[in-house]
Amino acid sequence: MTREIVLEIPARADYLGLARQVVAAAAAIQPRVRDERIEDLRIAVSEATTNAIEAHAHLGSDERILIRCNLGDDRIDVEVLDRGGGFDPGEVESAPAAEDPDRLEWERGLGLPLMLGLADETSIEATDGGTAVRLTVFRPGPAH
Amino acid sequence: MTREIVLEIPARADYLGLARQVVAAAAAIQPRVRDERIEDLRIAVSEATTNAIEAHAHLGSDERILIRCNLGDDRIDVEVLDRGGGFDPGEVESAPAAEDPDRLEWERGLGLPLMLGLADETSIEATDGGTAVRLTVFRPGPAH
Amino acid sequence: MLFDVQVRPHGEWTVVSVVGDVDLASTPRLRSTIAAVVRSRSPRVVLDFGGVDFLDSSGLGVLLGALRRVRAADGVLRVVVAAPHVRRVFELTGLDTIFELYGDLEAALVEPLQAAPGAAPGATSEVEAGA
Amino acid sequence: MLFDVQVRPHGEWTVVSVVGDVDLASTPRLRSTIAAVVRSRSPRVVLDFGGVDFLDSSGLGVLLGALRRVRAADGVLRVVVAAPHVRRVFELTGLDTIFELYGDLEAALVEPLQAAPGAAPGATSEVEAGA
Ligand SMILES: Nc1ncnc2c1ncn2[C@@H]1O[C@H](COP(=O)(O)OP(=O)(O)O)[C@@H](O)[C@H]1O
Ligand SMILES: Nc1ncnc2c1ncn2[C@@H]1O[C@H](COP(=O)(O)OP(=O)(O)O)[C@@H](O)[C@H]1O
Repeated sequence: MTREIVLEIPARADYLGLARQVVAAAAAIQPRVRDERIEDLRIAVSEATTNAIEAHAHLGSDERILIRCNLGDDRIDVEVLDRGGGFDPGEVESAPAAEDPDRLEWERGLGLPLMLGLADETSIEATDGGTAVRLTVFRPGPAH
Repeated sequence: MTREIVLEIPARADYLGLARQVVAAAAAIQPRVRDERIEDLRIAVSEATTNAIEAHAHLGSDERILIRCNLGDDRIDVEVLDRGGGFDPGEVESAPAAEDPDRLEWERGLGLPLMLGLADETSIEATDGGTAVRLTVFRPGPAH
Repeated sequence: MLFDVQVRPHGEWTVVSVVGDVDLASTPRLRSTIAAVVRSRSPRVVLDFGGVDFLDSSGLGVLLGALRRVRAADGVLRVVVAAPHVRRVFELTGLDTIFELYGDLEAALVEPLQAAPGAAPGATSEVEAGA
Repeated sequence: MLFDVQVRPHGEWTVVSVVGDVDLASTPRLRSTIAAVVRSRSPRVVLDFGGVDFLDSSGLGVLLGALRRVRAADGVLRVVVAAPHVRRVFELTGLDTIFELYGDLEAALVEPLQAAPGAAPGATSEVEAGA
């Protein structure tokens, strides 16, 4: 029996809180996932959803954002799918290092580093038709 | 811009809490909806989802349940869609009255009366291919 | 989802305390706990739903079954309900007239037992002795 | 979703208290509140995120902008962070080395001002006077 939860929300910032609640509630259905890891996933998914919302706003698109949560035996995968214009993750300029005096000029560009830091695995597939970000958190068990 | 939220969950009782959380969180995005009405909607949707889960279990179906929340300006509509065997709402036997000594023999049949009592409007469309229950709560405003 | 049920004796009563959401996911455990209590202990039971934030029709069904078992054992069942939306579910189904509902555990435990139907006032202690 | 921001003076400090979730939905309000504080009041600001349960990269962006404004006004910005997962967001982005983070409001208000970079120990009061 599949244990997938799918959520579709309007591409608007006021739905971010809902997306976070769903991810946290979905992850809590699985025992064995520690609260801190649910917290990590919640933040990472919120970042991915924020980017999706901004990508739609950029195109003036009315379409909704899709969030799929897959509760596996040893992992939780969350996919955030948008129909924005896509981007090249390799081309994203990163902010100056924290010690750099210019650091304060950069208010953006922290979302992707956060996702990478919070999730156990992050994969990004972007095309002109949209972007799929997959965030994975492993459940602790004999193998971890 | 559409303000529809769609949730798809496995047809299993452990996902009921998630469905309730989504409905409550969705309704809270709209201001002007009083907490008691959100509570009413939360219970009504949980009842409809319970019936949907049981209908799938009855058929041994693996398919998921769809819950659509529509946040209108003056109303919130929640539709619960299943692919169970359907039923005839007019044919459902109702429990004996509370004063009837046989009342205690009836442990079931309270879901539909609850939905009808809690939602401002309830509509049920059932076919052999499944059932759609639509529950509406009006938002207070000049017209209400 | 949060759900827990605890059983403890309190004088002549057995208190069954429930915390969390009572729905299709949790009613199997609630049903079997209550059945075990009625089988093995005093049929004077207080179901404390003071910590319950959600109760649906499947929970009401369990309560009806519990009342049937308790009555069959000549016992008493009292139900503690705190949240207004939990009480509302009893009211909308007319079950507030069937169950003895209390606002808190204290009230449920101190209220004297009612006379049996038809018994004269003052017969209470006799009924108690006969239970 | 819960979000609220309140501004109040406290001695030489202005305390900006935030409650709720800081994300793309709430940062516009947070940004303009902070900008108004820096423009019109003392550039000694404590941002109290003790009541914040969620902070994302857009919130960090607002904080970076706030620090820039406060520094341009020769002021001081302190940030109170309580929840471990909120602190974690600072650490993962390296921003815990840029911001003066405190565990509670009390600590942020009592800590003496630091000497300006390069100033000799003991120069603190001079720096304060010049601010
Ligand atoms: N889903 C997406 N669709 C299109 N572009 C994206 C998406 N996600 C990220 N990007 C691009 O990558 C950049 C960096 O993203 P991020 O690190 O989250 O920081 P920020 O969103 O604050 O700019 C964004 O500015 C955007 O140009
Ligand atoms: N979505 C549905 N699909 C099929 N049958 C349904 C559905 N909803 C309700 N029913 C039928 O109506 C009956 C009464 O439902 P309800 O009042 O909720 O009580 P209960 O579920 O406790 O029996 C159910 O037993 C079932 O036979």
